[in-house]
Amino acid sequence: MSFVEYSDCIRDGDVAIVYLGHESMTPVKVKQGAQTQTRYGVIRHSTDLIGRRYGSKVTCSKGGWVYVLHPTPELWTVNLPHRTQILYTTDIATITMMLELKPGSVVCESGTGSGSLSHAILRTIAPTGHLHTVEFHQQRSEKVLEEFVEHRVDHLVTVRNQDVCKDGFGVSGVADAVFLDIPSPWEAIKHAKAAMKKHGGRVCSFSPCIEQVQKTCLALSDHGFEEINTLEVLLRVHDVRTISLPQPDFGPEPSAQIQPDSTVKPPQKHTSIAVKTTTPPREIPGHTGYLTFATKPRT
Amino acid sequence: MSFVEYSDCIRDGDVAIVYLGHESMTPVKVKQGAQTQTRYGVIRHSTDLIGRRYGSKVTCSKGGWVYVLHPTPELWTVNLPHRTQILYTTDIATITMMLELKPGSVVCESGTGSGSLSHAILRTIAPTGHLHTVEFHQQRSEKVLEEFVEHRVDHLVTVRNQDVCKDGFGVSGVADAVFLDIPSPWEAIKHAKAAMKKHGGRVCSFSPCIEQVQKTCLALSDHGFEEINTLEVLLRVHDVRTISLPQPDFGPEPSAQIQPDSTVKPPQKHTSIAVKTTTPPREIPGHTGYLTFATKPRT
Amino acid sequence: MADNVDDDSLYRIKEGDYVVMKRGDIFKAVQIQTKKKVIFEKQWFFLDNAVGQLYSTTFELASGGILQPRKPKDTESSTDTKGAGTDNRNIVDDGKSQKLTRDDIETLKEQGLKGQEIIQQLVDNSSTFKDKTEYSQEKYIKKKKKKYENVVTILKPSCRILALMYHGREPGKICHLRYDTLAQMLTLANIHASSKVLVFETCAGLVLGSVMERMGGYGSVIQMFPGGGPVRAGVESFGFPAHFHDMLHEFPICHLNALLAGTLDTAAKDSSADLKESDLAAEEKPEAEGQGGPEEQSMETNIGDGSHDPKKEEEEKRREAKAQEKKVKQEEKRKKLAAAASLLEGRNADGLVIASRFDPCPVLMALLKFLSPSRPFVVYSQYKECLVECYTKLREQGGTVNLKLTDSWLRHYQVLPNRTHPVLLMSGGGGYLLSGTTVAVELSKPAGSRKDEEPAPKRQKVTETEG
Amino acid sequence: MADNVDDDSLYRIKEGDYVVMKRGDIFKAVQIQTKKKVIFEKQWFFLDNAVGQLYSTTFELASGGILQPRKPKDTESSTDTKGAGTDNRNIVDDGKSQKLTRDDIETLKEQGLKGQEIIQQLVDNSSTFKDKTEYSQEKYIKKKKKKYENVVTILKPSCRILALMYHGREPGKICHLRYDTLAQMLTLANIHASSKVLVFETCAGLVLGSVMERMGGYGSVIQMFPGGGPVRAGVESFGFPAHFHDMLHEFPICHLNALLAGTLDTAAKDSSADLKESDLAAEEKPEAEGQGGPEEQSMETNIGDGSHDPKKEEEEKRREAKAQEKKVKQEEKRKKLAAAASLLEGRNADGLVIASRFDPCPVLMALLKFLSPSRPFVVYSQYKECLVECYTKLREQGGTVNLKLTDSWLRHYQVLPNRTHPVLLMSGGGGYLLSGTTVAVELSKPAGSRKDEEPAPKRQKVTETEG
Repeated sequence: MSFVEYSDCIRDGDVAIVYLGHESMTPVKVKQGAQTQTRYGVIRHSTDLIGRRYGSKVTCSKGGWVYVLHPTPELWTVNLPHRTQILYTTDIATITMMLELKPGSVVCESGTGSGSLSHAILRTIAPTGHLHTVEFHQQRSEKVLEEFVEHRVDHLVTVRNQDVCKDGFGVSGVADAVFLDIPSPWEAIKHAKAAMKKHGGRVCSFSPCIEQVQKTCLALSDHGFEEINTLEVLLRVHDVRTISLPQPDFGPEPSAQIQPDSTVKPPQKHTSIAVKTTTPPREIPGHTGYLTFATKPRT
Repeated sequence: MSFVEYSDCIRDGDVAIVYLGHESMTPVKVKQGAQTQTRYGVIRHSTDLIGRRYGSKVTCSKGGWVYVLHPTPELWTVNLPHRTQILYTTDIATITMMLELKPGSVVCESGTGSGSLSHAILRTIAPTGHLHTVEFHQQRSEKVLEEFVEHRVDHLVTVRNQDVCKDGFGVSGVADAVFLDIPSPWEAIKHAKAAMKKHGGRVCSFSPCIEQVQKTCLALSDHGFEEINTLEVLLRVHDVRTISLPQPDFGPEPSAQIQPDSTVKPPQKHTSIAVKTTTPPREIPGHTGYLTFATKPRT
Repeated sequence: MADNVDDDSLYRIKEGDYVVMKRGDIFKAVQIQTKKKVIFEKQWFFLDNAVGQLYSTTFELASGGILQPRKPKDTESSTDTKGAGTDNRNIVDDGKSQKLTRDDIETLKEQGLKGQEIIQQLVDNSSTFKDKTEYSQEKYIKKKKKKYENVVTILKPSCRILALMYHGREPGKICHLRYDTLAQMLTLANIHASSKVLVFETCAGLVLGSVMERMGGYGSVIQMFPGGGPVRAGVESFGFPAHFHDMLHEFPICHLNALLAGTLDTAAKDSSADLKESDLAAEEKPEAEGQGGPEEQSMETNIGDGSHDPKKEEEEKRREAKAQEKKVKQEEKRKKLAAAASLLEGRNADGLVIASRFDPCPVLMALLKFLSPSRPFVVYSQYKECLVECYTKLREQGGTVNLKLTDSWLRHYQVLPNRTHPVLLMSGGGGYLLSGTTVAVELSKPAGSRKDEEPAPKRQKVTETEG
Repeated sequence: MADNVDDDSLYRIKEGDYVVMKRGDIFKAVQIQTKKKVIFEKQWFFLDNAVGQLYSTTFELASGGILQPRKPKDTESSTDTKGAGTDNRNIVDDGKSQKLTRDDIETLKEQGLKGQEIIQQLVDNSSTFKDKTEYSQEKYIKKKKKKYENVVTILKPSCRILALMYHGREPGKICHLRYDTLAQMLTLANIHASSKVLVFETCAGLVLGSVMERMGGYGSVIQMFPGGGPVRAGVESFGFPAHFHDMLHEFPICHLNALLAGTLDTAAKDSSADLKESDLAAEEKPEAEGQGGPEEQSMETNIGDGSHDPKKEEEEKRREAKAQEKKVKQEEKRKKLAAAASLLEGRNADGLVIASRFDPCPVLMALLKFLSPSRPFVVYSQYKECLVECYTKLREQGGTVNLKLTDSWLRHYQVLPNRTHPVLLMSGGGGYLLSGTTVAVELSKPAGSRKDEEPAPKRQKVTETEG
């Protein structure tokens, strides 16, 4: 198992995702001899996990069963321990495409936060790219590095614990893309530019507030960035349902001779028809943040 | 005919809406002896319109036919001569409810513009309410008054040609609701407050840009308005269509004994199935403006 | 600004008034009754002290459930949160790991989220909650919530407030009709004074009340109702003046086929009593899936179980009295039915509004027949598929133009210096609308009225030729 | 910042390169061929002068269709529009009745609107157009448009640029798949290097190319294709290095049933030639509704009409040569087919991506069988109803978890001092996605593999009992 390459079977030291049911999962560090409590009972790693194929159904001690899934950055995003606000898959997907990430890309990121985006970046730039990620908060930067090791992606990433607005990314002229998710992105634009390849590249800034966007766009423009474009992308989930639609009762149908031209078919009393439809969740995310993209031209 | 009361039949002097086909209509001033050219030929008012029932099918000189509709504020909104940017029905509906308009309401509005909202307000506050509408631009204020007369709603409205930011609405302590659609709404908040009833009421400001909204919210707060709430409402149209979905050809089906458990039904070659669905228009309005509502407390 | 007594008298809360209580953006409708305990947001109190006060007054809750008008200057100020840091994701202190800002929370309240839901939001958005290291922010918020918990504002009801209230508290009762969708309906149907409007709804009376508010007591509204009787709890909450109810008529849809066929007999002749008895009996049935139904039934069962012989006579008397009462009621109903039927028989209504849990297609097809040509109609459904069917039927049938199937997208904003952004949660959907305008039905078409039926043989011949 | 020749050589435009031309936000893919006229936005020119220049260079069009690199300082500045009035609705001068601001127009361009469409927008948004009093703004805009019309930028292709290009120019060719939806697909399917991915698409190769870009030449992609042959115009436009094509395999879905039944014979033995001939002949058929189909047919007809006796011999020779050629091609095809079949037979693919104009349900059900357990799949459809059916089938059948039916809402913003607002037009919809993860199929279930078939009589008995 690694976050950048699939394995067929679960091995000692892997991180596996235990699927407990609809929208209920939990990550598990697989360890010979260890066991994990779930609502369906205990999972014994040595017998229930190690050597089994990813995707297998595992029966727990209480007789209930779970599926054990291979980790992916997307499963990690919905299961990781939150140490900060995190980026979710809808924004991550848009960022990945709009930054033109691919195997071999060199990327700078700040802040690292809980590593939600970092894992997705690493997946995309492996096996030949590199991620330079900067996190102001020492504890957090140590924790995320630990995770990178556990997830077997540490060879693809350098974690730096510094203030990106003051000290930049610690590299210059190497990045194809820069991503900013910090309170004052406009203060880091000059460092983003310095970190990027002479030939140019792409930059993205994520900000929840429009005032941050306004300042960032001005700074991007002042630093000669081009194709500045701000967008917002929201996910809409459609829950598939079959609903039962009661039919109205208009009373006894008059004989057909009176209204031969009626298009209304005789409604049967107290009947209902089934209709397959989708319904939205009652409440959905109305905002995550604005994504501002720009191109650094050749300098 | 009047914009605030239905009539059954078309009379001389009415304004009627000629429905030519899907999303194609045109307003016509009905006049004894006059005639109107359409793509289907001439409509002779004396014989084809006057005395006919609203909603009738009228055959034009070239043999084509049209429907003649009773005017409503909503039909007017999509058919009026644009002298300015106008408000559309989705925003108008939200404004009407959120300002708590009803028969008897006294409303102040600025600017009048092309009168799209004004007609909807008049419809709702008739027969006992009054609209005080202020338009900076003289020509426009004269034109809209002409229309109010033609539409038989002039007894419900006073048009003032002045600068609302400097001179206010020309009334004080009478309004239940105030609506602002001007470039600098924050400059008119004090006048809005002065125009409103002592007991209080509702105010709404429509602005396309967020900076206008920010300044307006600050001004509303500074003038003691409460329940300040900014929202955006967008209409989504769903075009009903039946689409033809080609079925894939997986080649000759192996005998049933080999895969009796397959859930895939044998696809018939080169066939397709019909599915009833809706599609969105390729492009839709992505923004009209932000609507900011607030309550004036008792003063 | 001296107090003007005449002016204010219009705005004073009176006993018996229907009012709406408000805290943050939680609303609850209630009637003012002295010495009656009300419960709002898990606190109980008496509204006695509200009587005589002005509408929109904010009260503080004192011990013993007593309301005390708050000093006008005591309104909450939001200046303390102005211009604070933009977000705290990269701040060193782990304690500030709550991603919801105070402003966000205030905005959640503005949206009508309940305190408990806000706490849930806080938990969901806390980066430390999972790690169980820190609850101080939450405690702070709970304190903040307390601040809201001891005040209540008494408002005069309105379509806006009641639509917000139902959507926030009991969306299931109004078929998840969102307030902005209701706003579209009232406008698309051109609801205004002095018109004749048909309403078919199972939205607790909210839609009917909103239509009545927009008509201001002028004109007539005919409520077409399914099942045992019209549901109007929502209409009461509007607190309309008595004369508003004069414009309200009702017609049970179980008589619709009879009305359309011309066989509905509403005259009060004894000779036809049998027929009408059965007709009216149909109305007595409780609504198929109504709230009242099951409760009523279980009560009857209890009475049955506990009956003794000595009480039989008394019971018989009661039954007779009941029967008499029933007769009077039925006579009233008969008159009402006759009045509504005569309003419908002209088939000249000015507008039609449908918003129900029933399949809208048969309802729309039946009720459209009662509209004049060139009049608007609007149908609400929680499900798009239902309206696609209506659309298709209408296109097949003719008689309507300007058909439009829509929904609306609604988002609220937090507007604060340096922290302006859309509210983090929005409604998933507000339901769908189909709107259109009636036009005259072609006389030569088979879909025309009874008068101009073509001779049957001729029509058959045409069919044969085409086949 | 001195020029580094080594560095730059990677970024120089070479003859034969696939590039994308850009003006405003209009894109067009083209191959660099010297002395070949290209047409872009109704202007023709030669790309000869682009050879040797760096990618992302902007050229000016000189007379005779000659490109001249623009001076780097000459980039368009938007400072002249900064901080202008917020809107001009209430300005006295009627001439300023255009509701679209210049910034709006620039933003429209940013969105990829064509000049003509922008003019249309201007007309639609002009308050005076209907009254025919004023065209000066429009003229101004036309001038502004001219400014864009004499420059062209040459870009290196990428998934982002090609997705924007197709969505803006030819959405019909890519089933109206919006770029952000494509982005979701690549992420939801966990596309990355060193995996084995199945792709079924009729999006001109855009989806296939995007998958290949994300795999960087590592791993394998098997294109499952319908009809006569895989459509890959879009893949070419990516301009991948040659070794990328080594990872690309193809398998015609008309052999899918045979492959699943284990009856597909891909060995090159003469004895089974008949069978394979017919198998391969199936591939030769033009795609049912493909663009090429009708044209080909009409050409054949023409030849038939115009044939003369003296030319018959020549024709026969040609036919023989063609037959020989065909044989060689078929042998190649057979080898390809064998290679793809052996990749599929392991039923251990790592990902599945479907985006086509075909009914997705049978395609999904068939192709899911080739995935390992615990692997992601994603299906795109322009129509939600198709994916509802897929969802229902999958829930019935089992073998998948985390099913999610979604679409996304995308809006661009104009960010300018004092005139920040969402762009006035947005895409109506970007299509729908169904995504999920495979899991191991229960061995005891009837939906399992062939091994555990229950005896037929027993099963029939159960059916009878139920009936």
